[in-house]
Order: sequence, then structure tokens, then C-alpha cells
Amino acid sequence: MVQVHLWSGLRPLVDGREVVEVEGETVGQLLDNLVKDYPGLKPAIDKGVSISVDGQIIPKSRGVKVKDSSEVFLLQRLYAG
Amino acid sequence: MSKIHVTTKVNGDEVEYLCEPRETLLDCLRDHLDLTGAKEGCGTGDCGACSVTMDGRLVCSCLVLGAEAQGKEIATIEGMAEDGALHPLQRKFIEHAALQCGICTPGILVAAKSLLEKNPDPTETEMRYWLAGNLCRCTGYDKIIRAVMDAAAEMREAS
Amino acid sequence: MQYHTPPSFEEASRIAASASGTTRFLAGGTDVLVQLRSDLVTPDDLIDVKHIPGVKEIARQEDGGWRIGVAVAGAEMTEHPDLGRDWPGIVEGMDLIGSTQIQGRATLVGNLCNGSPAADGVPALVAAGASVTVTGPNGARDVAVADIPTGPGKTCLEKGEVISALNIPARGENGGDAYLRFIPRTEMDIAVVGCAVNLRVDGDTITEARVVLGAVAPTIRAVQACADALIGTTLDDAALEALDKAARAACEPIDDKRGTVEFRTDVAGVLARRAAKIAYARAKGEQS
Amino acid sequence: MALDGPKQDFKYIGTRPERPDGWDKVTGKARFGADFSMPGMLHGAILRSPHAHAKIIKIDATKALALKGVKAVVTRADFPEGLEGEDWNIQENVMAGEKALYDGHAVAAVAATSQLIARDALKLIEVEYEVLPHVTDVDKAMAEDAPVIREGAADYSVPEGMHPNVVRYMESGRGDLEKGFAEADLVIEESFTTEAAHQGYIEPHACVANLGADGKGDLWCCTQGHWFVRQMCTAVLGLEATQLRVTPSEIGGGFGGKTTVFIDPVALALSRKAGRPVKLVMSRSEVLRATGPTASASMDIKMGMTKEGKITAASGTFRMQGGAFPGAPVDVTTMLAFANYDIEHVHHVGYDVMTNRPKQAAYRAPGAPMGAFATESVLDELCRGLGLDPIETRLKNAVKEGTPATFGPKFPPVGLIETLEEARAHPNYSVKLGPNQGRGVASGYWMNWGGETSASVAIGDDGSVQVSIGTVDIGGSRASMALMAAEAFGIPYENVRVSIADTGSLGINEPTHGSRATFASGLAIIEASREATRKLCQRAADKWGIDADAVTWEDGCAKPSGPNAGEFDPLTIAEIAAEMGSTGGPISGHHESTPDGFGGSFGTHVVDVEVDPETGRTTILRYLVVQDAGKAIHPAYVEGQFQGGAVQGIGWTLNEEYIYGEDGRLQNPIFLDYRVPVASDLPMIDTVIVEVPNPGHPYGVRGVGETGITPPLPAIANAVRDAIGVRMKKLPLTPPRVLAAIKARD
Repeated sequence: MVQVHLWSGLRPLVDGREVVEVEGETVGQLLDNLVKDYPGLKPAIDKGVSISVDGQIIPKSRGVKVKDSSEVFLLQRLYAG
Repeated sequence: MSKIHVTTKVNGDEVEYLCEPRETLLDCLRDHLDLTGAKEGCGTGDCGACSVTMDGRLVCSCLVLGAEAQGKEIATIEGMAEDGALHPLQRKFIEHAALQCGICTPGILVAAKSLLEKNPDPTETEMRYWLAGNLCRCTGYDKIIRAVMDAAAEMREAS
Repeated sequence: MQYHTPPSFEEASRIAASASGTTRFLAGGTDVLVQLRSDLVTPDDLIDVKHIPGVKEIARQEDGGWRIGVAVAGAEMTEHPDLGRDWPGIVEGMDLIGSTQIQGRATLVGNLCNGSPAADGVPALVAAGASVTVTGPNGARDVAVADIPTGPGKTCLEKGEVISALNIPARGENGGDAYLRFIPRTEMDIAVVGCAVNLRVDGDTITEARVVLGAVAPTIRAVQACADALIGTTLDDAALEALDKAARAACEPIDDKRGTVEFRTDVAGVLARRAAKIAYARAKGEQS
Repeated sequence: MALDGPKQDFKYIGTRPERPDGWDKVTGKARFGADFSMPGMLHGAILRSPHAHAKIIKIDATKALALKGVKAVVTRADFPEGLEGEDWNIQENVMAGEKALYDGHAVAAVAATSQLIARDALKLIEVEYEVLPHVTDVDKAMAEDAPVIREGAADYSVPEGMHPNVVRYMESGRGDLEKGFAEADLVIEESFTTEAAHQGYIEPHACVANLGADGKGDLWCCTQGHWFVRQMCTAVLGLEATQLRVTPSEIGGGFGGKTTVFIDPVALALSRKAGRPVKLVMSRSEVLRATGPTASASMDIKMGMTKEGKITAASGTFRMQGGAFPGAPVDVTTMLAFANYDIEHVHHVGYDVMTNRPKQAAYRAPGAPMGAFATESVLDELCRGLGLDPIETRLKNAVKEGTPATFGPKFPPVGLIETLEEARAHPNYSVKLGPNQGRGVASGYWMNWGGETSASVAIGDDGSVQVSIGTVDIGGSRASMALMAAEAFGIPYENVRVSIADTGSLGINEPTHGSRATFASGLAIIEASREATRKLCQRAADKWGIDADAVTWEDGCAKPSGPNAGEFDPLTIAEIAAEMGSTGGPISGHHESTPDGFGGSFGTHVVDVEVDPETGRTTILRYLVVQDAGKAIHPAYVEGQFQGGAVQGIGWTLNEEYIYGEDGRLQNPIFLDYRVPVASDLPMIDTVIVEVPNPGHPYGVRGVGETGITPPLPAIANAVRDAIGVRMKKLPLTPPRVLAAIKARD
């Protein structure tokens, strides 16, 4: 299981939790399982989020590998300028 | 609306065009003579991207009517390099990376050339004020000023 | 739009008088073309006065005054060897208008006819007591520059009238003038406040003075109280303080995108003091 | 995605050769957006709403169509219906539907045989409006009685009970604010505002469109990203993506403002209707009224600090308007507001608010400068209040590799500390100041970007190299691309040609935005070059009859990898290329990816100002930019980015602003009153390039374009504070505002 840190605006959608645990070996699997296991997050994830894995911000690459020990944060969807 | 027949000299060549009375010299250079080196950045004389000289005097070609060019001598960026050799200002602009997007570059080069013809040894302040009507949004002007100073020094040495 | 190039002011006046639609005279074109381009004013008749003999001349008159052609560009005034020695304030006022490129075209008379209370070229002309010659259907007449603008964008010129020359009086001995304006940048802006001072000294004492403010009222404004604050003084601190106060009191500005009432009023006092110091130094021959 | 550790020793990287397009740019030959024309081409013009908010009752173009020379008029009725999300937003922005939403909003367009006729025709189009109440200020737009711009525009994130103009809400943070503030020796709480600033590129938007009734078309335009243009135009017009080929012209500045479309779909619609090519060029006032400035902001910041200079807690509320559509960059503002510092207790709240203003567009580090202005101003006040040096204090709190960012994850290697140390050591930091002068320091960050990227290299038959990229060259990037290819191939810079491919010639590329071009296209070029050199090695191996693994590529030559591989004279790229046709065919390399290893760039600025105490005018005396470039490929253009960013920041801080009248109309739609800095306003801009390699790029590159506009706003405000003794909390620092503050002080 990977621990995924949520930004505080998302916490009301998952009963106030700061961190949720989901299965997944890639960013894509994490996102899919977040929606499956925590349907409250669906509107946010559908709207678009970024994710960070061990400090690297991943705007959209679903294939990036994730380990159970990885530091993972959901971040606001980011745009370039 | 009848058009006006204009005979003028551009970069040493005698040219003719027909223009609407409302058309500017910039319109005529770009649309009738295919000289697109002068750019329209504002159309109100505030940016200098359309700078040319008319009878040796630096002007915004967006603030000159095409009809007014009758019998005049116009010089544009297209006439600045002679015989395939760049003017020292042009060379120095490339050397100093004095341009980024390059849209203001033709106007600035024409304006800078006009300055050095009048004053071969301008101070940095004189240069900055002379070029105040040429907006550059990319460079912050630093490298432009350095390029003009360097070109001026080279031209003084050569003369 | 019809484009005309009359050979004389009489002809220019005749075209304007007989025109049925909007008419504009073209000298430098730096205002007319902007209006045309932005569809603010599309004249039916545009009368280019630059083909009239003498319009590009700067001529010293027998009495020591100056006659300046209506199509003389700002740069030509700045480059003139003697004009700026007599009337540095007039020349620097004109020189402040726009960029080098604008200076290659813009004219003092155009600046005047535009009728803007913020015109940089006009306050020093008013301070100098300059006049213009107006050619119209009934012949020519002289009008004080101060009387030409009647409100923002408005002048006293009648249909068919065209300014045919600008007349600047002789400088005379021990005189000096100066013009300063405030803008947010260093160049390329319209004056938020402008101030011209023209004075004459006898030794250290100011004997004559005119102070003219721009952009603080519907028209450019000569302020007698400012002149009174200077005359008879040696421009000491008290005189400067009185001048500052009088300048502020004369302001009736507006709040707009370029400045507030409070700011314009404050800066009018500041510029009056600063311009007076320059004019005073010039009158005494201490500064060019 | 680290490929292999960043390379350290370079032959070409870090030199300053002449840019490949230099000659064209200084002789007037370079063709920008408005420099294209086609046979049979018509000219377009757009009619724009004079009202900030109005229902469009009726549009009657009968008289316009009757004018000689007029060939087509389009309105919203000429665009497909049923779009959703951002596609709908773009369509609505390029041509108003039921309502005009801001002063300058397009309502109809004309194509005619000349520019003048098209403009005359606009005056003949009769539009009946029902004027509605409007709002242009962010705080007023959130108030209960504010007119509603569009019902139902809010997304899932907005809590119940908020005004319908609030369309997105965000909240993030960590720790315990109360605890953090309790630990502080000084807590400061202030509110700030910034006004919208325009990108101010000197080239107005321009395009030539040629679209047939068969749905196939071509578009030439000035854009930062032609694939974005393709996606947006085809979505807005209901076309198939690859049926439209978009070719970018040279681009006369963008700074984010040319990453979207304003006139291109309109030109295509006109062309389709008229059956002829149509050129559309914006005037400057159209650019200022109807393209994207950045958002304006209203912010409340609270920060606490111990007397030793440690930040104990920080919180911020950021309200931003991005015009009549969702999209103010408040997510980035909140994320980066405190990102320079290691703060245990931190909290951010953000609101994206709609107003009757043009749809905001990205502007250099979109969202970051506003937040930095507010937070770095408060930090400066804390330093003053506690008697601490601003650089030492920043050093005490600065993030480094492994620091948990205020937005969550731990930082990879970053260079903030290095920029602070260089700034402290620079002579500018110790120049003695005179009366009415002040010094300001501020740091800033931009996280940079990777984005979809595709690049190819092809070997010419003389051994020169052709590079094709999809990121347009907006500031000299062709030089950097050529340098990276030269380095990868080991051939002279002059032997590399770089061209920008059109949408029909290369895979999708995101625009030149997010400071990504040198990072992402560079990475793709290096990888594509490596693929090509592997093929070159294979050809040599075949010729020598040895295994390809026994061949290495070095200095532009294939060489046996060691004595065991055999004794062969090196084969140069030219020698291999000369025989390409008979040894297996053309040789090229290709790479495509969405690279994620973009390392963020920190910068620190030091500025000295003098304020005229009688007029409130601020003069910049000296200015220093120190920024981390990872690796400067072409240092002159890196310096240029630093200088340009700083000067745009100076403009935003001192004089640039959108001024709306009571009538909701933009008061300053020309460069006369939208006051960008002119040459005489400025000193030279001093630069120091810091190089902390980015492990995510083979040569260590970090994007440098955007960070430079983030520190100037607070750095100058801090310098003015130093000079006049008053904290200015509202940008721009116009002379009337500064003078009023000085008078209030006395």
C-alpha cells in the first residue's frame, strides 16, 4: 500500500483524512484506485490533479513507478506558464 | 475613393505605389512594397517598431501617411546591410545577444543608426533617452545598450 | 477622406471653409494620425500644410523675436543653434513631447491645436507671451497663444481658420525660462502636471515673471498669483514657499487614470518651485 | 526521469555563439505573424463589445454585407454548439454568445478585400445590447450583491454559500498554525493587492487562415504552441485535429499570452465562409482589451518569526480574478507563496473569482509573482521588526534538497541557498546608500515544466545535422538547441541547423511555456542525437565487420571502443553520411516523451531605488538578479531571460496596471497609458548565473524563463519601504500612491 498525502481541501471528501492508503505500482494505478477506494475524491481527480513522487512533480505521466515507501502527494492540477 | 499615386525613394531605389489617403507609410511599405521589416506594434507612435527615416529624419512610419512620402527618401531596415555585409550595429546586436524575439529589433537598429549618425559618441544616458520610444519587452534593454555602445566604439575607431 | 496639399494658407483656409464634413490640418500628424488610426476622427478633408512655402523655417525677426513655421518639427527646434539659447524653456517643453521619432514630426502648433490641457509645448509659449498668426476667410489676425485653447480638445479657431505662423517675442536682457513636467516614467507619457516659468531679473531681484501650469485645469493656466509671489524677490525660501502655495491654489484638476486631484495639486507646487529655480539661474546667466 | 547523471564537462555547452536566426532578425527578413500573405487573401476585422456586461439582443449585418468588398460576416451562429468545459470557454471567449462579458469581447467579424474596408464594415454592423450591471474588482465580485457573471460555473471545490462568481476554492497546508504563531516573537498580518498586468509582447496577435468547406485547412500564426492552437481551433470549430495544419511564424514575444487563441478560430471561420484565405491582425488596443492579461489579486498574509529569524508559521488567503471565465492561477499562487522556506506550520486558502474582464492568460510564472509580493513583503517587515538582515534570515529558512515544501513533497536538489550566498557576496549588496535611497531583497521560485515533447534529428549527406523541434523559438532557443545537438554529436555548432516543425511534420509538442523549451526539447534532442549516433556506430561497425557494441562515438567520429575491437581509423560523421544511401538508408534519431525531471529554479534579487520625496517617483538605481540555471547552455540568453524577467517585474511593480472606469471599460488600452518600462527608465541589469545541476536533465538544465519575474515585485516594494519608511501594500507603486504614503507618514 502506498500512502498518499492529500491537500487539505480534499480532506472533507474523505472523512477528514490527511493520508489515505491505496494499492498501486504506477501513478496511473494510484489514481485509479484512489477513485475506486475513495469515491469522494472522484470529482477532484476527474477535474485533474498533479502528483508528486519522492519530490518529483508529475503533472500527468501515469506510467511513473511508485513504491510502497515512496513519498506521494496529490497536488493541485498544475499548468505551465 | 480614388487612390493617390506616390513616387518615392526607398533604400535608394525609386518606387511607386497607389495608396488610399488613409493608408500610412507603414501600410504602404508592408502591403504595397512587400517591405515587412518595419513592424506595427501599436499604431500610435508609442512603440517604435515601425521606425524608418524619411529624408534622414527618424520617424514612426505608422504616423506618416503613405501620400506624404511623395518625393521623399525613405530608409528602412532592409537597406541597412550593404553589399551583403551587415552594418556594425547589426553585427553587434547578434554578438551581444541584444535581441530575444526580435520583433523590436528592426526599429531599434534604425533608431540606433540614426543616433550614431548624429552623435558618434553618445553616453549611456543619451542612448537610453534616444531609444526611449523603442519598446523592447524581452531584453530589459541591457544588452541592447551594450551592443549600441560597442558598435559606436567600433565605428569611431574605423572612421 | 480627401487629402489636400494646398500651396498657400489662403488656399488651405478656402478648402477648410468650403468643406462640409470634418476637417483636419496635417502638419506633424502625430495626433491626427493616431485619431485616424483608432477611428476616433476620420476627417472628410485632410489638409496637409507642409507644401506651403516657409512652414519649415525658424526665422529671427528684426525685433529679436522669432517666427516659427507651423510644420517645424520638435527636433528642428532642438537642433537650432540660437533658438534654445533665447528660449530654452520653450524648446525643452517641445522636446519633452514623445519619443525621438515623434520629435521628427510633431509640431508646436499641432500641440497647441490639439487643445489638450496637458500639452507640453504650450505652457512655455504662454509664459513667453507668444502669439500665433491665424489665416481665415477674412484675412489674417494675431491671437495670443493663451487664448487659443478654450477647453479640453477645443480651440477658439473658427471654421476655415488655420494657424499660419507662431511668433515668439524677443528674449531681451536678463531673462530666463524653464519648463518641467511630471510623468510616471522618464519618457513617453502625457504630462500629469506641467509648469513653465519665464522671468526677468535686475541683479538678483526678479522684476517680471509669468508662471503657467498645465494639466491642472480644463485649459493651460497662467497664474498671476504665482507671478506675484516671485516679483520683487530674490527667489528666497519665502518666495518659493509663496509660489508653491499659489500654484497649488490655482489648481482645479481632475482625478483620472494619470493622477489624482491631490497629487496634481501637490506636484504643481513642487514643479513651480523647481522650474522657477532653473529659470532664475538662466536669467542670471548661471545655467544654460 | 534521470537519464544518467548530469554531464559535467562540455565542449560547446556554456559558450556564446551567434544565434542561427540572427542574420534574419537584424536585417528585417524574419517573418513574423503579420508578415505572411497569400494570393486571393482577404482581410478580417473584429467588432467588439463596448460594454462590460450586456445581453446581445440582435446582430444585424445587412448593411455591412452590402458594402462593396465585404465577403463574409461571422457571429457565434457560425460556430458549432454543444461544447463543454475549457473548449466552451475558449469558444465563448473568441466570439460572444448570449452575452458580452467584458469591454472588448468579440461579437462579430468581417472579411473584406482590404483592411480599411473591413474596418469600415464593422461600423455598419448593428448590435442591440441590453446593458447589465458589471463588476471588475475581485473583492467586489465576491460580495453578496455582486452581479452574477455566469450561474453554474463553480466546480466541486467551492463550498456552499459562496457567491456564484467564486468558481474554484482551494485549501492546503500542514501543521498547527496556532502553535506556530504562539512560538513566534513577532507576528505580522497584512493585506495586499496587485493589479492585472499584460504580457505586453510587442507583436500583436496575427494569423492567416485558409479553411475549405471540406474541413481541411492551414493556419499560419504567431503562437507559443502550434499544437495547442490546432487543438483549440479544431475543438472550437468542430474539425478533426489533423485536418488543420498549423505553421508557426517567428514570434514577437509571448510570455504566456500566446499559449491560447483569440483570433485564430475567427479567421478560420471567416475563411471557411468566404472561401478564401483571411488575414487577421489585432491592433494594440484589441490586444490590451481582449487578450489575456494576468490575474489581479487581493491577499491576506500572516507570518510569525522568532527573534533568531526562524519562521514559525505562515498563512495566506489569496483571492484572484481571471476575468469572465474560471482559470485565475490561484492554485500556483497558493502553492508557491511560501515555497522558498522551510515552514512547519503553514496554511493557504485560494479563491478563483470571475469578473467582467478579459479571460486571463498565462503570464511568466503565472500566479507566482502576486503571492511572492505579499509574502516577501511580510518577511521583510519581520526582519525589520526584529532587526535582522534580510539575506541572513532567508538563508536561515531557505529550502534545500530534502526540505519538505510548503506544498507537500520534499525538494529535489535546488539552488536557493546558492543564490542567496551569491547575492550577499555581490558588490551591489554593499554599496552605500544616500538619502531617499533604499535597498530591497527578495527571493522567488518557479517549479518549471516538462510537457509533451517530440524532436527529431536527421543527418545531412555532408554530415551536418538537421534538428526538428516543436517548441517555437521565442528568445533565441534555436542557439541552445543547436549547442546541445553539437555537444551530443561532438560536431561544431555551425554544422547544426534547427528548424521548428509544423503540426504536420512532428508529433505533439506543448508550447514554449513553463520554462520548458531548453529543458524538454533539449532533452529530446540529446536523446534523439544519441539514437542517431548509435545508428552511426552501427554503420561503422558494419563497415569494419565488427560488433556495434565495440564502436563508440566520440568527437563526431565512430571509433573502435578499445584495442580489442580492432585497429581502424575513426570514421567521421561526414564519411558515414556520404555513404548512407548504400549502407542502409538515411540516418535519423527521434525522441518523444513527457519528461518529469524538470528541476525548479530559485532566484534572489537585490535592488536599490531612490524615491523623490516630493513627487513619489521611484527610480531604479541598480538591480541584481541571481538565479539558478542548473546548467546555462548559452549563458548570454540565460542572462537575457534574467534581465527581461526582472524588467517586466519592474514594470508591473511601478507603473503597469489595468485601469477600469466606473463604466467597466478599460481606460488605458494603448502603450501611452499602459506603461511598460522604456530604456531611459532603467539601469543595466546585473546578473549572476548559479549552476546547481538538475539531475533530471542529461546536461543538468533547469528552465530559467519564469523565475525572474517573481522576486522583483517584493524586492522593489522592500526597497521603497527602506527608502521612505512606509510599507506599500498595493501595486503598482505609482507616484500618486507613494506620495500619498509619504504624506501620511509625515
